[in-house]
Formats: sequence, C-alpha cells, structure tokens
Amino acid sequence: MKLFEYEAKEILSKYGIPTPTGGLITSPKQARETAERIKSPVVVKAQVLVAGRGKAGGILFASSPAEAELSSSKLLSSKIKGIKVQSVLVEEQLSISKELYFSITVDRSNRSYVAIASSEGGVEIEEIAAATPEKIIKVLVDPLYGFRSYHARQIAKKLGYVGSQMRELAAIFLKLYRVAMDCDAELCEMNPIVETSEGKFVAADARLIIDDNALYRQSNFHGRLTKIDGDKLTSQELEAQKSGLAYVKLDGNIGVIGNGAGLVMATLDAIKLYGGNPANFLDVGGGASSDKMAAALNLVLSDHRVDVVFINILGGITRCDEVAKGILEAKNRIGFVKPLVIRLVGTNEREGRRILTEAGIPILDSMEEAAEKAVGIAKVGG
Amino acid sequence: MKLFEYEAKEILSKYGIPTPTGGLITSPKQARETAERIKSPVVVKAQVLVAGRGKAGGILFASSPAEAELSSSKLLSSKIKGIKVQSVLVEEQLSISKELYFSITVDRSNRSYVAIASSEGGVEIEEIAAATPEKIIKVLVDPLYGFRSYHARQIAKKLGYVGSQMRELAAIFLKLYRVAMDCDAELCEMNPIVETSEGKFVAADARLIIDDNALYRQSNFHGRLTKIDGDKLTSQELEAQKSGLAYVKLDGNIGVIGNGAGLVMATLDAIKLYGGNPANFLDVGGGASSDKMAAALNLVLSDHRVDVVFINILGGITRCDEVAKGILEAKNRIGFVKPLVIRLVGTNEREGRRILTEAGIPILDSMEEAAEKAVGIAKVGG
Amino acid sequence: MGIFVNASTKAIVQGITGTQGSFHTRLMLDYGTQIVAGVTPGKGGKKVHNVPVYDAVEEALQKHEADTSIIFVPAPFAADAAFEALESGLKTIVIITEHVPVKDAVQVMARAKHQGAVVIGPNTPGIITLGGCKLGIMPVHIFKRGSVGIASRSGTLTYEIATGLSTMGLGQSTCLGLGGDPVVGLSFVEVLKEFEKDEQTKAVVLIGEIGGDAEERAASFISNKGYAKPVVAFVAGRTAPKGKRMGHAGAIIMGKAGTAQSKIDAFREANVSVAEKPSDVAKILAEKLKRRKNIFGGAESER
Amino acid sequence: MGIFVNASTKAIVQGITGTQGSFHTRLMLDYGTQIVAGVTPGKGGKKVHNVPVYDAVEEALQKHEADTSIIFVPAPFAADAAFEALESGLKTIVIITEHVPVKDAVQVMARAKHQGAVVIGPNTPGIITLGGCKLGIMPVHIFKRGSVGIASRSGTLTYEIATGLSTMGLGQSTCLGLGGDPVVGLSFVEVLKEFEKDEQTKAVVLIGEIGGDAEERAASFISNKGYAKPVVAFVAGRTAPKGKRMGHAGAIIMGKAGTAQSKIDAFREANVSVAEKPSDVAKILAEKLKRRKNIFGGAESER
Repeated sequence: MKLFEYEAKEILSKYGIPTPTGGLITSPKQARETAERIKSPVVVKAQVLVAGRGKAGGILFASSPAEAELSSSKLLSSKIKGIKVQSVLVEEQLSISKELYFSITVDRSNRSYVAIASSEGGVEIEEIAAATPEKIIKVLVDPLYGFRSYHARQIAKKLGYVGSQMRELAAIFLKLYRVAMDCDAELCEMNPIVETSEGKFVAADARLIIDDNALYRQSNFHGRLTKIDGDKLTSQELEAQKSGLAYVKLDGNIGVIGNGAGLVMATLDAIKLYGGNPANFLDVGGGASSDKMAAALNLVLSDHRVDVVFINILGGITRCDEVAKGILEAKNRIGFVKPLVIRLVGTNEREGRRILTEAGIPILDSMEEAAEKAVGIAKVGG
Repeated sequence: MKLFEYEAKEILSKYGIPTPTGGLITSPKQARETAERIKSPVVVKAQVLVAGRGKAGGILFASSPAEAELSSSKLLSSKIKGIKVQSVLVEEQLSISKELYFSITVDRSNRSYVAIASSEGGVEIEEIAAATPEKIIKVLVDPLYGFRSYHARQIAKKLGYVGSQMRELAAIFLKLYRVAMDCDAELCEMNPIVETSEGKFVAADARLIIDDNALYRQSNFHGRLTKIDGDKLTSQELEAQKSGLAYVKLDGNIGVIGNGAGLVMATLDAIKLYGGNPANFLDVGGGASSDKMAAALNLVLSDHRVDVVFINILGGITRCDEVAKGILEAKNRIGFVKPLVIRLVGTNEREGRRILTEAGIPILDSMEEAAEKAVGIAKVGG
Repeated sequence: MGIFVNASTKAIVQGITGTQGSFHTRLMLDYGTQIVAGVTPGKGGKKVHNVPVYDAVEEALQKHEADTSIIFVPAPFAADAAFEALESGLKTIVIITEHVPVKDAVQVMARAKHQGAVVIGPNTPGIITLGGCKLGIMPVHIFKRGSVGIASRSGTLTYEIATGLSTMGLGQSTCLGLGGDPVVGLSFVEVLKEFEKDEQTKAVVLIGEIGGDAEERAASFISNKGYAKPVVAFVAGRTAPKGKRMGHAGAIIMGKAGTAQSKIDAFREANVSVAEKPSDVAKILAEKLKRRKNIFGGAESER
Repeated sequence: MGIFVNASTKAIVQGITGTQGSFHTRLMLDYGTQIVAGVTPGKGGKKVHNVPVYDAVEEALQKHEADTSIIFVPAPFAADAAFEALESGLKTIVIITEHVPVKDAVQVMARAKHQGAVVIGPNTPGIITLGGCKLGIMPVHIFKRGSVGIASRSGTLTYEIATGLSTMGLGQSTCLGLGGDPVVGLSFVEVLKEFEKDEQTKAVVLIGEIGGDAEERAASFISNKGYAKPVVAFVAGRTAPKGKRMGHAGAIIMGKAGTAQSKIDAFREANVSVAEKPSDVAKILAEKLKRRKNIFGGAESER
C-alpha cells in the first residue's frame, strides 16, 4: 500500500527525522493561510500516488501567500497523470545545497533488506542507476543483526560527509530504518534528502510503501487500503479488491480471466503474440468457487471496452465444474452480450465440459488455439 | 528500577494481558467507591516495593465496600517491613482454580533471557525451586531468534494445558515477553497468573524491574527513579543517588568508604572477620575526584550510628592525592567529630600521604591492619 | 532420484487440521508420500487421514523420524511455524502459505541459511519428485516420470508446460515452484546446481516471470560456468505494465528492472533457448534432446 | 605467553578521542601494547598520542593489521561498537564501558558466539599479559611478570590481591577482569580452560563475588574434570545483604541464590582453597607451590 507523501512525512517526523515546515490543504484559502504561517516562499505539491509527479506539473513554487493560493487552486482543479488532485501539501522552500538519495528496501536476490544511497538525489533511483551506477551505494542488512549506526555512518561518509555532518546524516538513516521495520515497509525512501545551505539535512520528499501482506499487523493502516487508493482506482479495480480477485487494467479490448498469475500473464502474452490487445489481467487464484468465477466474469463484462472475453482455466486445485457453474451463474444473472472463448482443462474437466456444452457454450483444449480465436473475434468485432 | 504492582499491571494491560478489574486509591473513601464500582468482594493490596508483602500483612480481603474502606484505612496508616504505605490497589477477588508462575528474566550463565514457569505459583520462585525443583520449567531465549509462539505453547503444555487453553496461556506468555523486551526488563513476572474457575487466565500479581542501565532509553521511566523509590530510601541513600555514589545501608556502626565494589565488599568482610559491624557499603568508583570523596565522607558522617569511618583506597585510576584533598575538604567543611582510619596506597601515594600527614591524619598500609584498628576503635567507642 | 525430496523423504505437515492442510495431506498420501505426522497447536491427539496430530514439531519428532516439513498454516503464523521446524532440525521446509510478510520471510531465510536448511516457498505449489514424493498442492495427473527437471515461479503455468512435456513423452524428474513472493528460499541458480548433480535429470526447464532478477542470475550462472544439461526457458509477462503487481507479490516491474525482455535477453545471451509460447517448451526440448541423442548416439535412459 | 593477548597482539582503540580512551591509550602504549589505530566516528584524520584515528573500524583495518579491539565508548553506543568490531572480523573484544544495558550485552555475546570471538567485559578493568600486552585500565606497577594467572570479577580487589602476590614474589602470567555486569563475555570456566592450556601459567587465582553462579560453575568444572594446576579462590561479599546491588550491576543476591557462602562451599567441595582475607591468597598459593616444588623437585621456571 502506497502512502501519500504527507502521510509518509508525518511518520518520519514522528521518528525525529527533519521534514520541511508545512501543512496539508484541500482548499486554496487554506493554502494561503499555510503560506502566511510559514513566512517564506513555499512549494505546493499535489498529493497523488504516481511517479514522475514533478515532470507532470504536480509541483509548483510560490513566492507569496497569494501565489500559493493560486498555485494550489490550479493543482486542486487538475489531474496528474489522469488522477484528480484532492489534497495539496504546502511547504517551506528549502535552500538546497545538495540533494541526496536514501532508501531502505527489499533485496530479493539476497533475501534481505538493503540500504541504498546516492549523492545524486532528486531523480528516480533507476535513472541514477542508469546514468551513474558508480554513485549508488548499497549496504545489505543482515536480518539477524540489523542496520546499525556504523552502517549508517559508512554510507554518510561515502556520500562525502565527515565529522558532525556525517553523524547527523547517519542518525537520520538509522531512524528511517526504524520507520521501515516498524511499518513493515517494502520501500521507505527519502528522495531527495536535502543538505540545506546551513548544512542541515531535511527529508524534502518521502515515499513509503507498506507490504500489503503485513497490513494485518499495521494497525494504523489496516483497512485503509481502499479508502486511500480510492481516488485512483477504477470501478473494476475496486470491485476486484472487494471480491479478492487480482485485477490489473490494461488498454486493449480482450477481457481475460484465468487461474494462476503466471498462466494469466502467459495468456496476455499469447494474445499479444497473435496480434490482439488484452483489456485486463484477472487471476481468480487457486480453487476458485463458482461465485468467485461469476464475480470475475461480471467484472470483466462491466468494462465497456471489452469486445470478447477469453477464459483460460487449467484446473489443478481449481475444479472445472465449479468454473462452468460460475460461468452459467453469470450468464443467468446478466446474460452475455459479448462473445466468450473458453479453454477449460484439468480437474473435473468432463463435468465442466458437460455443463457448458449443455448450455450451448463451446470449449477449446489448447490455450494458444483459444488465444488465436479470441484475437480473431476481437478484430472482427473491433 | 522496581515498578509498583499497579504500574506493572498497567503496562501488562496495555499489551493485552488480562489483569483484575480494580483501581489505585490513596484514601479509604476512594477504596469504598472502587469496591462499589467493582461490585464483588475485593482484595486490598499495599503498594510497597518489598518482597513478602502478603506475609507481612500488606494484603487484605474485603467482602463489602465498607470493609474495603476499613481495610485500606488500616493499610494506609501502616508500615510494611518498615515502609510507609502511600497507595493501595483495590481489585476484584478472582475465583481461583489454579495459581501459576511465569517470568522472563536474565540467565547470566547462558548470557540470554530465559522464560521460567511453574504450576506452583503464588509463592516466591526460590521457594518453588527449593521445594519442587522438578516443577520449574525453563526455556532459554536465543537472542537472535527471540521467544516465539511455539516456545510459549511448549511451556503452556508442560503446565498441563491443552487445546484452546494452551493457546490462550501461550499468547499471554508471548505478550509478557514483548513487555520485557520493550521495557528493558531485568525481571518481568506474573506470580501468580491465575486460572479462574471459568478457565480464563488473569495476571493476579505482577512485578517489573527495569534494567537501570537502560533507563536512558525508557522514556516512560527516565528520571523517575528517585521519585518512585522516594518513600523507602533513607536520606543517605537519596544523597548517594544524587552524588553518583554506590551506597547500601547496613546495620553496624563502622562507616566504610572504598574504591571498587569488590574491594569495598572485601573490606566489609574483613571488618566482620575482626568482630566489627559495618554501617554501610560505599563505593566511590574509579578515578574519584576530591569533590566526590568529600561528598562520600559527608554522607557517611551524617549517619548518626557511625562511630568510626574506615577509608580503604587502593589507587589505580583513583589518585591518592585527590582522595587526600577530598578528606581535607570534608574536614574543613564539617570538622571530624568521629575517628577516621585511613588506608591509602597506589597512584600518587606519596603526595597523598604528604597532604594527610601534614594535616595530622595518620595513614596505614595494610587493609587488614586498618580493618582491625577500625574494629578496635568502634568497640572502644561503642 | 530427483532433487530435495524423494521416496525416502519423511515429512510432517504443519497446519494439518486446516481445510487446505487436511485436503492436501490426503492427496499427498495418495501419491505415496511418507507423511509421518501432523502438527496443529491445540489439536494434539487427533488424527487426520490416519496421520497422528501433535501440538508441536518437537513432540512429533519424539515419536516419528522426519527430515522435512510442509507448512499450510495461515500467513500470520507461517514464519513461526518455519522457525519451529528449523529449530527442531528439519532440513527441508516447504511453505505453501501465501501472503507471508516480507519481513517474516527475510528472517526465516536468514535462519535457514545459518542452519544450512533448504526452504521452498513461501507461496509455492510445492515440489514433486515423480514416483517418489509429492510435497505440494499440484495435480499429479499432468506429470509423468522421466528426466526433465522443472523449476518455476508460477503454479498453473507450470502445469500448462508440464502437460505439454508429458504429452510429448518428456517425463519429469523433479518439478518445483520457487514461490511467487519477492523473498523466497530458493533461486533458479541453486536449483540448477542441484539438477546438474542429479543423475536422473537430463534436461532442465526454467519458468520465469517478471520481477526481480532470478532469471538474469540464472542466465549469468549458465553463461559463466557452462551447464552440462540442455536448458529451455519460458518467461511470462512480456505484456505486463510497469509498477503493477501481476497476481504474485513478486511479479512486479520496479522502474526499469525486472521486465520479461531483460530476462529473455539474458537467457538468449547465455545460449539458453527461450520459448515464445508455453507449448513451444516441449517442442524445443524434444528437438534438443533428439540432437543430443544423435550426437551421443545413446538412448534416453527413461521414457 | 599468557592467554588471549600477548606481545604480538595488535589492537585498535574504539572511543580513542574520549577522556578515558585517550588517557588509557597513552598508558597502554607506555606499557608496550601495540595500539595500531583508534576509532571515533566523526574524528577520522586526527591523531591521539601519535595513533591515527579513523571514523570506522573497517577503515582502520584497511590501513592496519589488527586482531583485537578495546572499547571505551559511552554505554548507549558500546554494543554497536562491539558489533562493528565483530563485523570487521576482530577476534578479541575488550569492553571497558560500564552501564551497558543487559539487552545489548546479550546480543553482543550471541553474535560473538556465532563468530567464535572472545568478549572480555563489559564493565571490566581489562586484561594484561605481563611483559606483553596491556588492554585495560589497571595500574601496571602492582604487577610482576611470573606464572600466576588471575581471573576476577572485581577491579580494585584484583589490584589488592595482585599486589600481595607480587610482594611475595609470585608474579603473574595474565590477569583479567571478567566484568562486573550480570551478562559478560567470559566465565571462570572458560578462563580456567585457557590457563590450563597456557604453558606460562603454573597456578590460578579466582576472585569472585556475590551474584550469579560463575563461581559454583567453576568449582563444579574443577571437581568434574580435575584441574592440573593449583587454584586459590577469594570471594567477596560474605556480609552483603540480600537483594541489594553492591556497586556492580552483577553483584546481587537474588532470593537465596548467589551468596558468598554458596560459592565458598562449592569451592571447598571441589578442593579449591578459599582465602579468608585478600592477603591470605598469596600465602596459600606460596604454600601450595612450595609443596608442589617439593613433590616434583623442580624449580619454578619464572621468578
């Protein structure tokens, strides 16, 4: 679960990490008041959960309270990468001497957390990695011993700091590690963490992504997933969340349903290979009941862009008869206005085939054959 | 630092460990009100930091609010093992089916924490160890992996519980471990933890001793040491705390000052060996300044029971000249009304001797000789 | 023989009394797997499909000899279950459980490494050594005993490809799922090493997907050290968008890292054949084995 | 040669720029100890008594060879300093720092055990191998080179007893303080084992005090395994009351455990002579060695 910048900064601040003076606002008037309170030029930042917000015009600068009111009014009535801005963070402009990067994240291949830093902050870490890989510092965290003060100092030193600046910066890194661990973070990032012209360090921007699997024990965030992401989720995505379906919206016109993440991805790939364009990724998971199957079908059919639905089921734990029943259920409820291509093999295949065949719905054996057929229909239909 | 029962229970309760319904009171009227609120027979417990409170009459039972008022009135005007009762905990009487013991403490020889449990709760663990050692269950905690649910269940099972009772009790044990770790506890004890007649578990009594060395990072307790122990500390003990001296009051008449815990203990032993009785243990620590030395001497001389003061200094980091200066300082400030026996050897011995000899204060070489002399003076004086 | 598990593997099932645990215990027993005991705290004394249930792993091991555990307990308790198995000295732990927090997985893997134990999963369909031992939830009818080793990051896709192999007469030695989470116990490299040592295994199929760099590392391992057996790879997710989790917690392209193309390129550079479609895997492998047979003039040892 | 440290020991000082660190670095150098570098975060580039200072142990070890560290940093940072030394591969760590929280000490000892490293302290005066290496804060004039090994839980009391030994001509091989805290790195048993192996050491003095059961364990070790060299013990705190910390965090009688009498009884049962007064230690030991010399007819190798 991604947190908004202002939420991440609240947490950092609670742990004693310096963040810019400022406030969250939802109206231009509040922006003016906040800027008046700050008594310095401000930066006005749209609170949206997308990368590259700055380039997309989501960050504006204002040298007076009046300008802050104007800028925030502009942002509050705009969309950033298609997402409506609902709140804005108004903060003091820092006098920046240097922008650094620091994050705690998961190192998959080393099966541990890793601290990543760079003296080239302010841009995406991948860009730093591409442009100046030698400027990326990585320190693996031993899960049994943790990230300790000397690790933090080692990084601060490699970033070019000595003496009390090294120690101050290291203390901030240690605090961020505590945030990451306490919040079960997948990524906890300060980018940039700024060295001000007075030589102090301030987390000018912050990102915090909580491990979804750990939300159950993060009482502060538990149950807020839908609410927080609400503004950016399509109705299908919301529906999928409620039904426990793994759904990702894509930009084509062939609706896809399958069981198993890898199989569904391979199904999308196959559609593409035959010249088609999938409208979504939808994994019903293992052992889906007829109800879940019906919900999935409903969901895909509710997407008006979809011209044809390709259902690809390879039954292992999932039983073909349950799938077949789910398809019929959905048919009875909403009727099918769009063509269906169904590939159904595996556990209880015979019974599943019988159910669908009796209902006049044909079934295919091969995934590739089915993909080709779906693409053909979509082209005709499209 | 020892916490009061009510403080320990507040913490346990915050971690979700069931504790009896009740409230802390400082007046008999409050006791009546609390008992009325509880609506059941209550137990009235003096909040004093001594072991064996129950046997010393610090725990009374009351079957009505009126009786609760009376009992607490009795306790609030009494002393338990010499300590004035300043507050009382009024709690529901539990219907006890079984009393268990559980604690997390430090296992010195294994250099780890250890969970200790027994089915014979309600008495001191040493008594259980002496009477029924086979009924003590110990599980060492690996510092790198922690105390985990299966350790807790293993203990609950060995205590004789199965099924959901085993799981419930284990969950309480796990919570107590979290309390112990989060609070830097030296000892975190539930004795007894009671199985009620309904088969539920409740921490009927709790003890929590915080590691003094970790108080600096226990923001809840930091700085409260003096206040909390205030009522039981003698004026000398309070003075020693303020001056950073390690002081323990004993029951004899020979005041003792030395540098180094082991040396001072050996000095006390030597005094006893020669038939004397030390009035206190006082370690000025390593490298004591003349100021600290003077404070130590002041402190011991302020004890009216003291007939003679034996100063035993073996200078290593501690410099004999500083010690000598401190003795003179104290002399100039208060004058000596009591005889002094001084043994002073080691670093800067010559200068130290010179200072004291010039002031007419004699010095001895041997600790045993000095001890014998101090005992002699005390006998003559006493 | 296959790798990690075989006919002499003796396993316990942690979480045996749950719906999943109980259901799959039956299926594993049906396959001939030696399930010697089950563990569910608080349910000790019961029996599940005639397998005795204990409150703790330690108790089970006092009564039964075992070397392996398969874990079906809910995610919040999975790490502790793995710790319990490791503390009791079990050497192979299969964690079927989905949704285990990363912080927990990291600790389990650290402890396993310290003790030299192997963890398969979490979020894996498990492992099957054909004709010997199934510790997992995979359907068995799609497999066939033979000499192709399969390591995969995806469940159903594995079944898809295994079905293709079986249909073409290319049976399997061991088939295992690494797990769909970001942090799992085994990498392709470690499995490749095991398959290389395994006499039964004559060829290897790797089934990858977007996210992480397990495929790139496997490619680099093959290209650096050389690999004695033919390898065919398939990578799912060529059409996956950036920054979206595709069903698996681990299937996500972060920034520019972890794309299918990067993985496919790496395999090709290492001279590993990459199949375009799942059904191509069997075709490519059959071709490779035929060529090899022609070169060495030998017959395949198993069919 | 002595135990744990000797003339070839190369040490770094962590916390070298502090008052204590700097002061004792000079005294250790004066004794001839090879202090090759110092570490104080943020003070890299300085020199203390001509010893170069670095920001980190790792940096120091890039420039200098060392195997040992002595730690003078304040208690809240002492555990991290020890972790840093251990992570850099140092094999002996002397922690002079007082007031280290038990929870920290427990973790340091666990890591040291994992890595096979030795920790002396915390809250110790350190260790001195006469004529070779001093890593600690003890005054040196009271010691004399010889063949008595001393292990102690108390600083000044050790000086008292060492003075007595030196005066009687009973010089020392190695003298070390276990540390006054409840959790310390070494026990009497481990030190006894080292002294037994050490050719230079002909006799051992153990200086105990109330609290814990290190003395009882030492007695039981001696009585079970036998011990090749004469041992004399002194135990401080016969008159200490229950439940009160006598200066050292570790010197406390909990309930009925950890009394001086229990320790004295244990030693006597193991046939270890226990001195009544500090000055008796030298007398008893001289007697023992004289008897031994009479029996074996040999002369003491060092005097």
